[in-house]
Amino acid sequence: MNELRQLSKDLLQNGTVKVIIGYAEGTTPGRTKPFIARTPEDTDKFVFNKHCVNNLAVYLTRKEYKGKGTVGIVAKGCDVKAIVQLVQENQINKDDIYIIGMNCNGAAADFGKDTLAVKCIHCTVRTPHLYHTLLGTIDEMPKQEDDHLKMIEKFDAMTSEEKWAFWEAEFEKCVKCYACRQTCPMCYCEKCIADKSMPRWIESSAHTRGNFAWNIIRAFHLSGRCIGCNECERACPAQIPLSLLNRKMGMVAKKEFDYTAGIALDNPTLVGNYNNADREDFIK
Amino acid sequence: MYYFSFFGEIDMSHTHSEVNTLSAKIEKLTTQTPQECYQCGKCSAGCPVRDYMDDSPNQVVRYVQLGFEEKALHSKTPWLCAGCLTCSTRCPQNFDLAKFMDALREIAIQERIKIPEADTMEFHKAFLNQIKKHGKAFEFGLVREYKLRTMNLMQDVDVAPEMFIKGKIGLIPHEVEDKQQIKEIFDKID
Amino acid sequence: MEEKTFEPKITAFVCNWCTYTGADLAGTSRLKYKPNIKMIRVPCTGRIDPVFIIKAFEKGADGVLISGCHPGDCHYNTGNFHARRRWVLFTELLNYMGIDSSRLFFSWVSASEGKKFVDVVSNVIETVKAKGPFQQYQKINKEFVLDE
Amino acid sequence: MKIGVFICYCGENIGRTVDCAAVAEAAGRFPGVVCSIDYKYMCSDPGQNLIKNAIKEHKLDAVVVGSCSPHMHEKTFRKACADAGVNPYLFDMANLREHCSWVHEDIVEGTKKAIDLVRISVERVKKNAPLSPILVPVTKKALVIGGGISGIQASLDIANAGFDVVLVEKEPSIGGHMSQLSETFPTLDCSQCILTPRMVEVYQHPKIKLLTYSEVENVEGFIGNFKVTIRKKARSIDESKCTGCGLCMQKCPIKKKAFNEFEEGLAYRSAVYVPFPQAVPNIPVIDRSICTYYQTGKCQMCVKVCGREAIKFDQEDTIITEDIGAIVVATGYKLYTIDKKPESSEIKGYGEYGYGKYKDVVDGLQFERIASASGPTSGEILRPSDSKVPKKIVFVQCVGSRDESKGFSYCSKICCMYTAKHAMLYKHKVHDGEAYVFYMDIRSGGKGYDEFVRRAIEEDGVKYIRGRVSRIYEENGKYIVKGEDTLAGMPVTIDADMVVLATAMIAQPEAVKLAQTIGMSYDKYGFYNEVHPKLRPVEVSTAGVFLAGACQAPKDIPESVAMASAAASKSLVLFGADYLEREPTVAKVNETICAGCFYCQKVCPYNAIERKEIKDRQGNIVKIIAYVNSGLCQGCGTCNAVCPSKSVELIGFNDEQIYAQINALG
Amino acid sequence: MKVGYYPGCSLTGTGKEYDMSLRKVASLLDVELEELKDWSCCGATSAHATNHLLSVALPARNLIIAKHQKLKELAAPCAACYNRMMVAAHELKTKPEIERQVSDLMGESIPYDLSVINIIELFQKVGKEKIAANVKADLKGIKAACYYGCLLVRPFKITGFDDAEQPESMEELIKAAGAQPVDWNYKLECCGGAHSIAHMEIVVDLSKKIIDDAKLHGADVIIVACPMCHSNLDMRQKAIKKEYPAHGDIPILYLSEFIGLALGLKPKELGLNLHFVDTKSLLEKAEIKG
Repeated sequence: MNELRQLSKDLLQNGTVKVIIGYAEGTTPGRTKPFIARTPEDTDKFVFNKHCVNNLAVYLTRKEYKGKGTVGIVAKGCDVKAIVQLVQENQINKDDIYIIGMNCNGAAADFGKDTLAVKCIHCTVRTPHLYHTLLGTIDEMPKQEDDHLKMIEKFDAMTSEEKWAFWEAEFEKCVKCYACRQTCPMCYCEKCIADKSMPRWIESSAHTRGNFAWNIIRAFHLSGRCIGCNECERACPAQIPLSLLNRKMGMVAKKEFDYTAGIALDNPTLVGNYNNADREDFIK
Repeated sequence: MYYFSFFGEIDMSHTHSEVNTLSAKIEKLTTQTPQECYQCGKCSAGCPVRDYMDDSPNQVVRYVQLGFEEKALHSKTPWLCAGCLTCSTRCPQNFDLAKFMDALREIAIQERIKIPEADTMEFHKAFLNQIKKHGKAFEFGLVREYKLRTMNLMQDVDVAPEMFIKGKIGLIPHEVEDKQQIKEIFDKID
Repeated sequence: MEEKTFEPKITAFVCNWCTYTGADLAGTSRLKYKPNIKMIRVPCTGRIDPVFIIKAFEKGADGVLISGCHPGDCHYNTGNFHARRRWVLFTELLNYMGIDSSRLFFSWVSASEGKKFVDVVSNVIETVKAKGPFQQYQKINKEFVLDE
Repeated sequence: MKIGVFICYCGENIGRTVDCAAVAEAAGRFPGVVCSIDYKYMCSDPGQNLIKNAIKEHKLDAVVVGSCSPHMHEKTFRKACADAGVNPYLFDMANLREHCSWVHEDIVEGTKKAIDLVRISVERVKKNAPLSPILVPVTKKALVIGGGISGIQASLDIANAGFDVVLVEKEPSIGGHMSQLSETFPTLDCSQCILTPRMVEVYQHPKIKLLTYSEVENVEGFIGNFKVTIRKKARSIDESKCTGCGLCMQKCPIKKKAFNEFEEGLAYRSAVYVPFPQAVPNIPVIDRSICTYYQTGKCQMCVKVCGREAIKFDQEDTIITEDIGAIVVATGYKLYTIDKKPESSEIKGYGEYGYGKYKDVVDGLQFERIASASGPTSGEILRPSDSKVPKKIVFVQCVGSRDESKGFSYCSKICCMYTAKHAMLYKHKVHDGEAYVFYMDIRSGGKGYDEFVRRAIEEDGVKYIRGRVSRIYEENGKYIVKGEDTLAGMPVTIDADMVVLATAMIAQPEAVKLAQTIGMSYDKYGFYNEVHPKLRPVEVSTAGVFLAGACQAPKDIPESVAMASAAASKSLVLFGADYLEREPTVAKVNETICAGCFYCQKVCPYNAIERKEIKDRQGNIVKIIAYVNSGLCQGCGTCNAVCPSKSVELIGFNDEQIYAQINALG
Repeated sequence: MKVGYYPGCSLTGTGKEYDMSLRKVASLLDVELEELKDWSCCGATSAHATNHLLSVALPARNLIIAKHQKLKELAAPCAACYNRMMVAAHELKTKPEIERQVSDLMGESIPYDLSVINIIELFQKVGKEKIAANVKADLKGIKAACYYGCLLVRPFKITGFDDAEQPESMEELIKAAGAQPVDWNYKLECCGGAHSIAHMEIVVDLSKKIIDDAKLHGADVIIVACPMCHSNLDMRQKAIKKEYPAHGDIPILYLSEFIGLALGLKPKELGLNLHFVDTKSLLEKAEIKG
């Protein structure tokens, strides 16, 4: 923690960065919240612990930082995936960011819980795959069954009626608050297709049909792009299990095209590229 | 056309039109269609045993292409093929002629065609018999069996004695312990 | 509505250069197929966005057909390749959502394949007819209309 | 919006299975439709007048015609609308014939569907916007890449029509392969005698800017408006001063260090050299890789002898940029070599023919040089190893060509002819010699071609053997050629003094690189693809670029020349107008909402999407967004589909129009 | 270095000197040859000439034994065995149908990670340098014609060994052994192989052509890597003489024998005395005491 504060202080002092996006103590002790350090003094507030589950990359595309000098960011492997994807999609310039990579021993599913967050169970980047400085150590991470994966497999086995029934029930709860969109580092569109009225592809009213349209299109727009931080699911007030959707699409991308989002800067994006040998058995 | 000259013009009434043609059978065995061959003759040009054959290798393919199955199956050529793979290596069409010849022989045997090159066939029979019996080729037994099969009793009398002296041909076969397994392999396949 | 009188509504999105022309050929050669299908012409299959398909279902289509040039024949060289990759993702997604993707059909039909076009269309119509109306969607469609 | 609907019977064609009156009647009740008329033949003059009058009478803003396929009469009706003052893009067509009446039998069903189709069109046309064709200016200057016979022909044709031409050749001289040839089939006239005048004409033509020893580095822009970057490699000679006296070459001490490319390795050349005596321009080049000065800093013999101080050791490459309207690609071919290749190379050699280790086993071009009066043997047929006259010579056709195992399944087309020519030339020069030709098929289609081959066989007594050669090896100074006569059905072995292999014509090694710079598609062999194999044989998928000669596929001289003139005339068609009219159905970016993810750029087949920086008042970049170059955009709309926020839309097929159509089905 | 060893039938009979010499040379170059337990015949020409499935099944049995002995590499000095094993392995890899049939037959799966190597590859693994370093006898004066026969490099698509038309790898080894390889034309021509017994006349003619070309290019000895080639070229010289009285003998040595000589092994240890053609001429030229 001190090395983090010290480093951040130096970075701000020697002007390497303008601001640093990190975590600070939350209002309830133990909890953490995103925190922007603008002065060397601010950096004393920085903390990093198993409650730092948020994906701070989402701030990088905000107007107030974009193209306003180098931004430092405290990033776990999963956050770095988001950063990589954002660089690939021209949302941030890799020279305008300074990544303070954090070795990560897993984040808690929720405050007070000891169970790991889903994204951590199958994490492959506990040591970030891209960083300017690497801090922290890799310790033993509690082993935990990947029940989430089991759910997906179970789900795959269901009939389409059952699946439909499930999602219908889930999407009925959706109130179109778009919190999912808000917290998603990949949802940086200036005007979301859901807000367009000419034409209105996605009905605005919170109604099963529109909700279906919204969630299908969102999942589709994220397929091959979602880096699985699950912020959408955490943010959803209706507790719709969006991770089921996004992780599944991630698995599809892997299975069909051997593609994983956010892994390498030079890795061509899934959509926007093609291969002559892409599957077409479903085309008559 | 020249290679049918010895019995006049090509009479297409000899040919088969149904699906189970020799060509089709060979394709099934070798996963390559004889129609791939465009008759350039490079195979025959490079064939070391060409001089001993009655039909040139590419002619045999031609028979199959045109459906002259009898001629193909009764040709000596497949039985004289030494399997040296020169043709397969050089074929501009990547057509594996050696494989084609193997298939032709296999079919001839299955269909109980009278083998035009009896001796070769007898040799193969004798050889496989040895393996079936002992699991290893037992040269003395092989030669003995072959001679009995073909009655070429005088062959190799000049070298044979020396072989014994040099101990190159033992009178007792080296044998595989698990003969049963070998036998099963043969029985199951036959 | 009962099965026997049920006539499926099929919406098709076809590319201007291959399939639309192929359909023209089917016409000029006076081939016959059932009128259940209505085509919307787009320049290239690459232009087709999944929202089209969803909207078609929302507007009561029982089946959707998407058809364009064979790989390599694309008038714009690569449009259909990009499309094909997105379709893989989209059909997988629909399946996972329980939206019966077997109501969604894809085909390559070139400008010279009038016959194939007819076969494809007839097959689509028959398949969907056998499946019956797209109840799931019609349910949420109905609810929607009531609420509005 | 006032819409007029016009339903055509097409005589019986639509009328039989569609109740056109009923359709018109129903359409009349669609919102926005102010007049709906049915008529026997809408495409006829009276039919069109009907539309024009209705437009005036009802002050129509938009028109829908229900008749045949738009591929049939869209243009016709658009024109009619324009004539009557309605923007031609405020028009839509319902395909009631090909897609309805002809394919359905039941008139009730047919009519129902027809009404739907018309409704779709009406709803769509409501969302149409008035458009006018895009006008792009044309730079009336052509770039010709490649100075072989094709490039020369194309350049001359364009220049003689009065337009500027920039001719770029990568070698020090123009002339290409034709200049290496001895005599040409089927007339046996001397190649250089007919070529050299053309080369000189190019050199002296006021409209042709000749850039030899130069290469095209980059091509930007689009039809009528290319920006081309050319690298002019340093000759180390001041072209303005050099008189081409050749003293430097005579005095150059480096004589045997480099093989003479023009002589196909059958002779050496000095470090300062012109490729061949008739070279155009007749200005030498210094080969820096072997010149003593560049190696050791000493010698400078050439400097001493050059009276004009033309030697410029410190000369550097120069970069030239040109504004170009049309590009003719005439980069030609390369000859397949049987040499063993490093693992990396795609090309497999011919081990059975000795991987080129036998000096007297030569290829077609080498024999051209041997037979050429200006060649290393001044036309005498001598074998390279010991300069003896070969008494027995074997020609082998289809070496590489039609050889899948070596990677080239195609026929090189010209070998049958030039081999017959070679054999003939040999027989004419070595009367007591024997010439054998191994062939698979003789492909001599063309005026006087087959007669030519027959002459070789019947008059000159060349022996043709139908079969491929399996192996060639050296034994006691003879070359043992093992072949098969598949006609006689027997093996043939020839102890030859010399063997000539008719090796395949293959694409230039840099062909693919150039294709990518210009944006041409190419086949798996590296030959450039024409747009349509029959109807558009000299155009490529990138508008404004044309093909000439063997860079498209193996060709002989007459074909190459014909194709060159075709490419030239295509360019001239382009230069005929000051502006190009292009369909306005192109993509357009909504700059306020584009987030600049550039997925559109990734999927665009035409590199039509460019980057545009949006700056604030202080001038620092707020965001970088996509911008569509409407000159390049061909309107496929793939960008529109991948854009998550639909910030880029395809005019004429935008989301609103398609939405309206889908909606109309509900 | 430890390598699996599949001698093959001939090396227990007509080719026993090949086996002897190879084992001796191997131990000198500290290569441990682990023989397959209870190996059986590969089926040779007869199997693939008459029954495709059999021609895969017989090698498969040995591949499986190799699997049980946990071998990663299996050296098959007999070119024919090497060839059959390579082809069988290839068939099994590329044709699921065959794979199924054979593994049913064997009652277990066939290993994929096993690589079969021929004798040249074996020596390449040892390394030219190592051979050169251990050379005792001076063979500088010896001109050797390296004879590959048909089965070492073909079918090239499957063996992928050296070059399909102009192989050089054996020459490299001969150089390492201190002798000079000759450049000749028949290094890949077939000797008639399996016809040795049924069609001796063919073998006689083909072998003669090969021997003559070797002599023409000044060879003192022909080096082979296959017992069939050896018996055809060595044993059949008697018959050749009968046909062509002018014929003069030339010794035929196995690669292992030749390298053995270079490494200073006694001719007897290498089994040179078991040849039909006397190797004296060669030994004298190399000044090696018998």
